[in-house]
Amino acid sequence: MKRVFSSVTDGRGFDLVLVGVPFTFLLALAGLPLLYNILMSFQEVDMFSLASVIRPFVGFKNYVDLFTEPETISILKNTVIFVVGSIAGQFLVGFSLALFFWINFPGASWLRGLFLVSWVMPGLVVGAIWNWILSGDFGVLNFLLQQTGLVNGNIFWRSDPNFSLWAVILANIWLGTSFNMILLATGLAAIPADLYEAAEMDGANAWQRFWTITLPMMRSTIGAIIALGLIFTLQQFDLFAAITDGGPNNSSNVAQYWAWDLSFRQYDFGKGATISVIMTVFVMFAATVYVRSTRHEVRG
Amino acid sequence: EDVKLVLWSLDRDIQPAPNLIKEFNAQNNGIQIEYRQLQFDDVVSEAMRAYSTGKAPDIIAIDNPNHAMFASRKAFLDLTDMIQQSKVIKPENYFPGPLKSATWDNKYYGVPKATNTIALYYNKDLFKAAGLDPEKPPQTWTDLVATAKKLTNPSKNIYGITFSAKANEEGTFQFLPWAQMGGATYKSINSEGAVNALTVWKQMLDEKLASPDTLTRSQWDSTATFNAGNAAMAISGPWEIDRMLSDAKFQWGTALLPVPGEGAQRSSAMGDFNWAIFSSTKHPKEAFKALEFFASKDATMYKNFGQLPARSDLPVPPTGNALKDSALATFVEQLKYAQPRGPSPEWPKISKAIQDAIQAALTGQMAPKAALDQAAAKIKSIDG
Amino acid sequence: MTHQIELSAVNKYYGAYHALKDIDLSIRKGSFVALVGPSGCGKSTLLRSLAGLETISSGDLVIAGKRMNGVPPRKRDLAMVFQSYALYPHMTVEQNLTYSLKINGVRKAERQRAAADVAAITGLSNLLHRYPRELSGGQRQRVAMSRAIIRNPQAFLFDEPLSNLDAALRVHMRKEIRALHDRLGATSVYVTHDQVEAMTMADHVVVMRNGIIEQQGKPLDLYDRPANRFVAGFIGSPAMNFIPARATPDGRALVLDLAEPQTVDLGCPLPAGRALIVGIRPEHLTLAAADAVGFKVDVATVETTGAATFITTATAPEIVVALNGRSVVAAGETIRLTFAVSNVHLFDAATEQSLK
Amino acid sequence: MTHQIELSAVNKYYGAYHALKDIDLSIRKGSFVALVGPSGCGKSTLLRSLAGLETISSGDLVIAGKRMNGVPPRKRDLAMVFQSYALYPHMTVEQNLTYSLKINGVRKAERQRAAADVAAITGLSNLLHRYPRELSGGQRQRVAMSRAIIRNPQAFLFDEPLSNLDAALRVHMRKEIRALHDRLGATSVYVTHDQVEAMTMADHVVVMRNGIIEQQGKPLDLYDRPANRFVAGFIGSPAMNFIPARATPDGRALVLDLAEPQTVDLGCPLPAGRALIVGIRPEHLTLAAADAVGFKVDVATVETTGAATFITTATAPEIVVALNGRSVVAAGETIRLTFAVSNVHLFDAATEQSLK
Amino acid sequence: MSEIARNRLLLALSVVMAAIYLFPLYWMYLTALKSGSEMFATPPTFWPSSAQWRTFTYVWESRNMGRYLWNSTVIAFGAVALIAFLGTGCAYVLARYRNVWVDIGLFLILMFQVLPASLMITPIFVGFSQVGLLEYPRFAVILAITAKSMPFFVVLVRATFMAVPMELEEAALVDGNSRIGAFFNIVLPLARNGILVSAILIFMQAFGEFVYSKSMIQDIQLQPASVGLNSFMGPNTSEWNNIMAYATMYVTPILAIFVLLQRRIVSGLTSGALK
Ligand SMILES: Nc1ncnc2c1ncn2[C@@H]1O[C@H](COP(=O)(O)OP(=O)(O)OP(=O)(O)O)[C@@H](O)[C@H]1O
Ligand SMILES: Nc1ncnc2c1ncn2[C@@H]1O[C@H](COP(=O)(O)OP(=O)(O)OP(=O)(O)O)[C@@H](O)[C@H]1O
Ligand SMILES: [Mg+2]
Ligand SMILES: [Mg+2]
Repeated sequence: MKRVFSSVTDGRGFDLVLVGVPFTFLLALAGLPLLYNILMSFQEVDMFSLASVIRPFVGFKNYVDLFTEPETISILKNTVIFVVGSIAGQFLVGFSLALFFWINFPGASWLRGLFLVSWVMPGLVVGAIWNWILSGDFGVLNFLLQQTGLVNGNIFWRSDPNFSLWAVILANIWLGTSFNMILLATGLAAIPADLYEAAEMDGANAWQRFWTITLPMMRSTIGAIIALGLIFTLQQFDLFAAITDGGPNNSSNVAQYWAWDLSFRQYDFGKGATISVIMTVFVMFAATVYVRSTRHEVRG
Repeated sequence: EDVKLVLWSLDRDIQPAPNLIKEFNAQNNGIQIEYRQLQFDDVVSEAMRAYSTGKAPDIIAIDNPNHAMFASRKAFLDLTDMIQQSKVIKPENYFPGPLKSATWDNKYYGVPKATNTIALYYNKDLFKAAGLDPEKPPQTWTDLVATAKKLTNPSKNIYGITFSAKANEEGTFQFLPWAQMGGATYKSINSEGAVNALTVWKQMLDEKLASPDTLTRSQWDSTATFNAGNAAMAISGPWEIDRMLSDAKFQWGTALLPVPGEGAQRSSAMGDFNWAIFSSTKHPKEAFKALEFFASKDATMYKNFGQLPARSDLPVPPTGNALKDSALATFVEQLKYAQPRGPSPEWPKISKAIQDAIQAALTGQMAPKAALDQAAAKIKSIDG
Repeated sequence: MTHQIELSAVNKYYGAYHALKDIDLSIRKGSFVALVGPSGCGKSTLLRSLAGLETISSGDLVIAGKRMNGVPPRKRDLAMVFQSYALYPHMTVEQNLTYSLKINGVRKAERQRAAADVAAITGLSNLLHRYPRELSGGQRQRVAMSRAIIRNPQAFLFDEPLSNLDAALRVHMRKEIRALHDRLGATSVYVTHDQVEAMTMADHVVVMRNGIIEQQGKPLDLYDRPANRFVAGFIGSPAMNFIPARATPDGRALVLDLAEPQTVDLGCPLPAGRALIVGIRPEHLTLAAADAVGFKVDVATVETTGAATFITTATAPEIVVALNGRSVVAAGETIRLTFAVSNVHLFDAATEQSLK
Repeated sequence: MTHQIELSAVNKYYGAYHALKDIDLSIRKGSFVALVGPSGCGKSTLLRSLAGLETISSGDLVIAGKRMNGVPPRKRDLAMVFQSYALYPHMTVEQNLTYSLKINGVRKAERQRAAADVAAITGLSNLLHRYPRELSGGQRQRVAMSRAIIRNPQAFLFDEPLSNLDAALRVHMRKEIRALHDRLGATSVYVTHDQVEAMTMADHVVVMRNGIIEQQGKPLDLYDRPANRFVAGFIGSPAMNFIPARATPDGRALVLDLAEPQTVDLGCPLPAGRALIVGIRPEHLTLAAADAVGFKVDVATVETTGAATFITTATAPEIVVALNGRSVVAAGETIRLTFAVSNVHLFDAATEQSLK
Repeated sequence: MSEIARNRLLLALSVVMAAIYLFPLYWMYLTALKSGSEMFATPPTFWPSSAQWRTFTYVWESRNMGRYLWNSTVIAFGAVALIAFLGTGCAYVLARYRNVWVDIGLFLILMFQVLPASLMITPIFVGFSQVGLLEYPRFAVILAITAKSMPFFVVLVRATFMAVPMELEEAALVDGNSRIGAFFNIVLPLARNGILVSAILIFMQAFGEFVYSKSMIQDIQLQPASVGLNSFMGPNTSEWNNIMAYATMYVTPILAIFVLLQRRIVSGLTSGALK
């Protein structure tokens, strides 16, 4: 007993307790639901059997059915575009802002705080406002574009199949900016100043310092942000519901919205779960990349 | 010890359920009802989840196209016998459409709670400005298109008409009456009349008589553009009346939905909820008593809550506001032709097939006929 | 331009703390300047100001004839060894070394050659692919050093570059640095706490205290003719002994204020009756035969490094004597010390300025 | 228990790198051990293993009679000065100093008093409320030092604690550390690159190279009787001169392998014809009168620190001569060097082991 | 360019950027003051024709917002506390070592949050109902939020711990600290930037959490503000001005608090620590 106690205060036991408890918690509350979902994708599920684990087993039928639907491929393609476009946009905008506010000028830290807005606003409100901003007839985006003479007819961001997905991406970039910005700002703050001094002595200009010091030193932060950004983007569906409803004609439909639509509008839980499993595989790939990237992190 | 019942609905504080419950509980007749408010999107999934974990409420208000899904699985209690013996609830007092939506296999699995439908609103000022007779709204589809063309004025940001072809149940709700007026049903969604209907819709979008955003805008948001004076006509339901009275700064009127041609059969969509009792209830009698109480209040439904009872035996009392009364008259008339969606336990999937067809045709990615053919095939495979 | 670097009336404040006080300093092109002074006197601050890493609060900094106050470090063409090393933790040793070359667009093959050359000098050849966190303290310092000397800058700034190296390596590096300096004809400013380094490497030594320059000059000038008591005590190790004394009223002799006052005749006129401080270096004191001239002291401790022996006396203030080789003197003995009059330094007791 | 710390067959690997190789070491209670060796030889690793910060890969570590391999650092009751200082950046100097006291439940007033006392010794009194980032390099090192000596532990581990201090302060701190050590009767292990520190402070010196202990013993023993060429060269500064030589076939005399071979008679029998290395310390070489016995060399450079002069010869290998005071010898001259036979060290050319 | 001019320029630039970025917030405030259909007017109006201040009092009173906000606060604090309690240590361990187990741990952590709340709710609801947790609905929601957001917290805070030099912890151990003591006294304070920011993000997220609350908290007395907000949405009605007024009262205070809090992100917490 004493040995166990002393291991907990001083040795490996401390580490084991620190990871053990949360992992047990997560296994129960997040791991089991994940398994439940995977299981459902191989079963036929209806309202009566939601609560039971034993349900008619259908093998890969849900998967096969899904891939015979004509829209599947285009939806998966949309998903990739959505994820890549959103993450790239959020990251670039967020990083630019973080760098900008990293410059020390009076008011910088206050103004930086305002960029948290997109994280606080309720999804319902955000959706409604973007719905309005992106409206074809009276939206402010068209209004501004026309006032500045950039376009001369209204662009129907939401209803033109060529634009609808990008409209949601635009809104999602706005939404993700705060998260990226504030975390990248924290990461920047943690880089020791003397590295920049050394780099400056070595003749590196601001641009070179950014590429050779800032970026590699922030590797662990950037890795975490992109990994999490990916997951958030893959869960985003408020915006789809508010702005395009996946339309027109599925041109802005993505896997997560489709999964939600199948599960909660068409009550086809099996297929909904199947899509989420496909997405899980996608994330698994990304998670592996992230975990591998942590090998090159710099320990302080 | 009082019997405790749980009731779920999406009614807010100014809507019937919570208020009726208050009244009911105040009677102190040994039954107390506990209320929970749900969101529109969640009613079915919450109910399913609760039902499958044995935590279903006793009574629920369910959207009429979803009724069959529960009824067909016997998740709802068969009320046929109780209704037969009831002095308050009499099937013959109800509009046939709403009643049909609560019926499955010729048995009653619920009672219509309220009803609504869609009709045409139009802006009389804009009619006048376009040289049209404000008292002669369009009667037929061709009429409608021609009128819309005249009313459309891009320089003033005015569209001829607004409606919703959104990729959700609202799109189906708006399109189905058109298809049905053309003689189609959901089982024959690719029949000629439906194709015509879709072709007319497509024409209105292609010619920019309606905003391209019709494809992604809900009925409520669409009608808001009408209220703001940016659309000359709107297709929507009675729920708009109050907002229109306060927001619309112009003269407006209502009319029945135009028909395909002179004298053609009318049809309309039917909305709103039904009462149902879960088959898992431990107190079926008490629950039915509550339904009887609610039905007994149908007469004041409009006055108190602005909703139309699904009853053909109750006149809608005048409100004192002429504009409102005339609009209501239109809707009550339109209700006579209202048909339920389905009923089918697979309605959500059927509806999805219809939405897909509408969107595919309106975005020009498929011809109306081809799109509806595809939908028909899908519906066939779903409906068996 | 003979003066490569000129500072005039430079001040630096850290908040309220006045770290550099009216520094005037001219550094000739190609010279090797050692900057010495007690811990915290402002050496690093001065170096960092030269490099442009600190903005000076007032005064002018001129490099090669151009006023440089606001010029960013990278435009000054200086190489610096940081006291804290400031190695790039995410780069291998080789990448650390070649970073500046890479920035300047030197080709890869050439960079690698340069790194190999420098690593051979600093003994890092086997460690080129390690990361800084996998190095010992001295190895890190050598990386910091190598990173500076791989370049051919106009001037080098060294901030205690050898403090964590062993004696042999230090001797070796000293030679290499000086050779490099001579080869490139660069100007070097070198902060060190090591007396031998300062005296043997530098052409010019600057002694600082509390943010001001106390004295500067050729190394041996400072050793032989310190301007004041502080410099006298600071240059030379072990430090000079200071004994309070008073000139006799006739100015002929000196009375040392030891436990028992001892009179010494310096054979030169002294300011009559004045309070003085006598300074004499440990290496200039020798053991005298019992009857020779000198003064008597009791021995407190005897330490030896093998090559030298340090005797500390039991007087107040204590006196240190440095003798060659081993000595037979033991603690507790009484010995007689003597010295050459020419090796005595006299300071005014009040101002502490040299009287010579 | 006479041995406070005992290491037997201790090995430490960093991944594939073998940092400590079969270390056997016994440290007597109350002794002051200096750990010296070239940069990267494993001194810090050994110290960190003692402290419990590195888990040793094999072998036994016994402290005060108890096997301590797996015991956490805080149960070892050691104080350590880190080579990298490891100051708590979010605490003021005072908080840094008193942190260990606070953990042990010492009262606030008492902690402050202790901090004031230590700060007075290390000259930090004015800086108690500064944060580490506001200190100079030497001041940081003094904080690191003070943080260790504020406690009364069983043993002190010092990892180059004075490397960044100026000479005067270093002398002062040396005394204080030794006095503290004696007062507490604690055991100290002291890593240093400073010869004087190692020789004057320690009772026992351990010389390491490449993860092994080359020799250990009393300071003067190492100076006088180095076991091999490495130790001979490492102890003493400037380092011992090594001249390849060969005994004459009759074993009577030695032929030094300089530019022109020179024969020296040591007056003792030598292994006939064997290849040898002659070691002689710079301070043991003296200038001989032109006609005295000795050998002739050309002078390459002459450096002086004021107190001493170092002459480097133009021979291969070069020979360094350390002379007292200033010398008149100039570069380019030819001089004769002589030495006492008793000061010569002989090493086998192949094994490099001492022949004495 | 002088220092002052530079600062002014930067300030002006950042105000412009903030103005663009904050437009949706402005629009929320604006819509709250507009009448229902004015939002859809062409061309858009950037100032309310007649400000409807009454909307705010109406919304506050009719929805009993005080109670909603209190519940949101309880849930958000509960979730943040639990997440910080469980997640900080976990992140620390995952940052401290570099081996296969850590790889596996990180991988799992990411996989644990792959499902959106809408898909997690069914199994969690089923599970909670079986163990009776639904009797304590706010606690149940806290647990669910914790499971959902902890991975996020762990991954981010881990990145922060990476920047804390191991040597400082070692120094604390030698100074006589236990691992726990060193963790709390040395490591945590130095990682506070990242922990603070992650906690802020989590708090905001939990404060607006909607999916779990609406399903698990059936008693209106216990529902959070996010659920209350949706009560303005009907099948065929959306009271945008009320929704925006509600959202305004709901968002503005937390935003203000966190604008203040995040200022504590200061640079270089560890400077001066190591040679
Ligand atoms: N994490 C590590 N990975 C690999 N090698 C390491 C690591 N840490 C130290 N070493 C190596 O172990 C050897 C011993 O290191 P240590 O720090 O003990 O040297 P040291 O004797 O203290 O040197 P110095 O005087 O330079 O401080 C060095 O060669 C070093 O490069
Ligand atoms: N950021 C700061 N804030 C306040 N005082 C500072 C700051 N940085 C340095 N100082 C003080 O300025 C003085 C000069 O510091 P500097 O680093 O130049 O000393 P130094 O001569 O290099 O000393 P060392 O030999 O110990 O490195 C010191 O007393 C130091 O405490
Ligand atoms: Mg310094
Ligand atoms: Mg070391």
